[in-house]
Amino acid sequence: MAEPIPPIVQLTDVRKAFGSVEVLKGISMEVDAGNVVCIIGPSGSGKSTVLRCINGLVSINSGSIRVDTHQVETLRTEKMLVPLRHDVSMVFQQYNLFPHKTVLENVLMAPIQVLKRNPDEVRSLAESLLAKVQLADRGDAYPGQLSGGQQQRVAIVRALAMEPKVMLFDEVTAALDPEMVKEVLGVIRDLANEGMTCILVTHEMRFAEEIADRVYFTDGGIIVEHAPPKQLFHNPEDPRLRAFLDKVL
Amino acid sequence: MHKTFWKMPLILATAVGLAGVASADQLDSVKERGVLSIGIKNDYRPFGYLDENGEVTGFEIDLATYIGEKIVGPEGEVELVPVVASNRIELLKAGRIDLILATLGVNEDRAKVIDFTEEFYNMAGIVLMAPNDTDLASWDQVAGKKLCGIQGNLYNRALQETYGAELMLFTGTAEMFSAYEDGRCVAVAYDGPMLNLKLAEQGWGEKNKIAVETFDYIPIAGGARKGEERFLQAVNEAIQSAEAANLLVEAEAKYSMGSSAYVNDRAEAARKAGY
Amino acid sequence: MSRELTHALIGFFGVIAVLGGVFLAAYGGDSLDAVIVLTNRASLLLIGSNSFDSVGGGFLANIGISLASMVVATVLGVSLGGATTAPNPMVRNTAILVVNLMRNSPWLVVLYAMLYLIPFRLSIFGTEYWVSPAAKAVVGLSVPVTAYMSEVFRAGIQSVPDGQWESARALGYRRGAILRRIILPQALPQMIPNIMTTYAMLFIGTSLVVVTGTKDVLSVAKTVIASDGDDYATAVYLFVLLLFFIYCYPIATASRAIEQKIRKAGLHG
Amino acid sequence: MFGFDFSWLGDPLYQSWFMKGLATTLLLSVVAGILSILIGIVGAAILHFRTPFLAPFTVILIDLFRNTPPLVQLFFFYFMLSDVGFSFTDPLTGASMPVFSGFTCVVLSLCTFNGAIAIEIIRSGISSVPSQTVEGARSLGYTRRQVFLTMELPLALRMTVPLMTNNIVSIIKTSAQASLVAVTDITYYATQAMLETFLNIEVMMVLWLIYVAIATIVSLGARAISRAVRIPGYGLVS
Repeated sequence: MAEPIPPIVQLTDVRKAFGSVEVLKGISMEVDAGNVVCIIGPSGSGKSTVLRCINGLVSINSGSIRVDTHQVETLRTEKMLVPLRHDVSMVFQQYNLFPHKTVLENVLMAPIQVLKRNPDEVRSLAESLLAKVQLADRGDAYPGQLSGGQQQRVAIVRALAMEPKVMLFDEVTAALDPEMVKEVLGVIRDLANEGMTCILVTHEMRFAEEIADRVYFTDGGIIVEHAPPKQLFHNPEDPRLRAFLDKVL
Repeated sequence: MHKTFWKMPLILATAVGLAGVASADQLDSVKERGVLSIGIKNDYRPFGYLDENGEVTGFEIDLATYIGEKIVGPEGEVELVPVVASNRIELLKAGRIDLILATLGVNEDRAKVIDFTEEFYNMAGIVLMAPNDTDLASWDQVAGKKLCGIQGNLYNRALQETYGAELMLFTGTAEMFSAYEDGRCVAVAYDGPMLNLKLAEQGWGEKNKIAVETFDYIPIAGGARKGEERFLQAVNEAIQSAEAANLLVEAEAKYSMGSSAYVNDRAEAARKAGY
Repeated sequence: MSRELTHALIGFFGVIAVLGGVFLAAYGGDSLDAVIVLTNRASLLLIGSNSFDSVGGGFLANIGISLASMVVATVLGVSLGGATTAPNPMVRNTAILVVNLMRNSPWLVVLYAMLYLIPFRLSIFGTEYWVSPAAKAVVGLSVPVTAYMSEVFRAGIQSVPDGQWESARALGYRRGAILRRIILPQALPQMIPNIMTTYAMLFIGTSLVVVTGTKDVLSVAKTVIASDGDDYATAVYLFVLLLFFIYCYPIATASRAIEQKIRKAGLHG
Repeated sequence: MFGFDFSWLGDPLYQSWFMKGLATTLLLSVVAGILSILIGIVGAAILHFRTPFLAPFTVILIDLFRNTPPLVQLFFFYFMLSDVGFSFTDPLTGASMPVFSGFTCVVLSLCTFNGAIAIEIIRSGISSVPSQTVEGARSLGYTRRQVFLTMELPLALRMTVPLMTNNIVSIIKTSAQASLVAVTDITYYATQAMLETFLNIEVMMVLWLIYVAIATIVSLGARAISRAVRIPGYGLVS
């Protein structure tokens, strides 16, 4: 029998407080390489904070986080975090594109300036990625000239251009008009099918059910229940999860 | 970014730490630089003022130019720095100027902080200029009266404490005369020569007079930094040489200051002393 | 012609008309004499020398001092403004304290204090420097203006949404690079009107350097009044008011126009 | 300490000078501060109602006084106003006296410069009152005047407390120019003390500290006022 491959992301008893407010009260979680994991739960339950801890945007108070070979809680300075940021990319609810740079510049900047990659190589990568999300012709546009759905697709491309091992998606469709949600989810679906490890915080329950290998439900800073989607959505055990699903489905 | 911020005070501190007023002998350093900086007045007829062309001229300016040439030579430069009563001693102490020739009256308090050169003029100290119909006739009558004057004048304290006058003190003579003309004070209490000259101006002599003469004559001298013996001696020699050459006698005539026995006597004495 | 421009021109010529009216009221039939005096002294007041072929001070000195102070205040203000947003609480609180101290200092007293605090002759690393009154005036004016500039920068930096910081950090940028490459390019256009207003205020403040013994326009004005007689003082002061107005008004007006443009763009974008 | 000499602070003469000067400075600031707020209200009302003749004149005066130095304005008022007729004849002595004392001229110069700024501050406060509030009041039958007095002005005054504080602090700081026209404020006495003691740096440091202390106290006080009058859900104009 083959040695089991360790999960690519592993959180063990992670705790985080902002001032006197404890947001994460001992979160443990495992994500295998190539898997898609969705985190659902009521707002304020700490879902987004979990993502921010994984890529070191938020430092944790105790516990441990390992991503591939990086032990995140030991990375104390921005400089030490750079290799982690290479391997873990994030897409935000508000897109957060840089408004003063064109679409193409948004995509090229970080690989060239942070990762010191060869500009020509990055450019051809960026162009092929933009083509994949049907934005090949908008490279010279400014973010302000694009629709929300287009901006979010650019943001995904910008994250992908870092050639990460793990992608984090933080409610990426929450700020979009309904007709644009589909085009963004389509891009994520393609990514998942290609075998990219993805962790999503989302309110799109049907999408989570369709795409996820495992779904985590958080409430009040702890993980209340986690299971494969069929079981979690159709056979919820915890009453809190049942109440939540009654409300959103 | 905050890192740069922390470096700033450090750099400043280093700069200030390494800084200091140079302590070499003043005469040598003046000669070496070839520049003598003299603090003069440029709003004080007839000692130092601007002529029609905007050039500074006057009794002390002639003397300053003479002294300068004696010390730094004809190739050297005499830098005339306009000063007022309230900043001249500070400028000298801080090294901005080497010598004060700005109607500096000799007194004990000042002698504690600077060295006086040879005295070269005897000025009617404070006099009172008032309108022709004034009731003021003696210094004893100024108690409680508003008098215009200049900040840093030698007699301000005596006027306030001995005679009980209420002083309105300005930094410049232009403001002082303006305030008086506007009726903000009943009289001007200031140095005699200047007020006499003001009365010679058109429009002033008809309406105003010297209501009270001075209670004190005051010798005028130059001022140098304390303890610069060689520099002081060089300046003193230059002053006496100027007196011997009748420079100041001629200047008195040139600037319509009358002819004073004091200046003539000093010229005689200087010639006798072999200058 | 746009409405704003019309208003600006009405203000500009209106003020000049008011000053002219005061001039005529003060001099009446002697107005021509006063104009002649002003014409004779114009070069002295403007550039501090009797002919236009050399420069010694006057209004030009005010411009020079204001520009130099602005450069100093901008450089220090950026550092200090950055420090007031620093993550380290000790750095941040110290910076905020310093800004408040500098902001609450009266300009005139700071100028006096600099006059005496800074020696006239400095020797740094063995080289001797003369510190001119103008240099002291620059340092003195830079103190309060640095505080204002640091506030302008802090406000500008804070006007950029937090998401920009977060996404830049997620892409692996470090604090300095984020400020330089992401935040400042977006914040600077927002800051321009405030920077211009601060400069106009600084320029108005240069009138105070008269106490430092610099050959600024007000010192020259006083000397001219002392030489030409008190009768022409009104004319000289009106002329000085006019000079300041002509220089500051376009800056103030332009800064307001730019601010409105940015606000409109913000509403539509 | 560092070769500084602060022994003069013990001299009762200098102490009394500083106290007298401080009183004058505070009086100047209070009078000019209150007047500048009143000017701000009246000026903003004139501009708000587009009063014929007065409104364009106010605009021109704001442009003039905001864009010229208060110090030059002060010199102008102090030395010139009597030349253009602002003087009266003292019935007792028969002498011609300026209408405005030095103190008044300083207040005047502070009121023109900082009053012009106060008008703009209150105006910006009025313009940030939501149009729905005004429409709501108008639809209830309030006249424009009533809307101004009961809605726009009170809201504007509350929202602009921080800006108005800056303006008052600016008045306190600018009042130091009083010393240049022989008004015996704290800077004037400090200059006198400096000329007597020859301790320029020490005197200036004490003076600087006193101003910073006054300004800081006023800022803190205003922050408390601002908190007290703050309307929940309403922002501040900055």
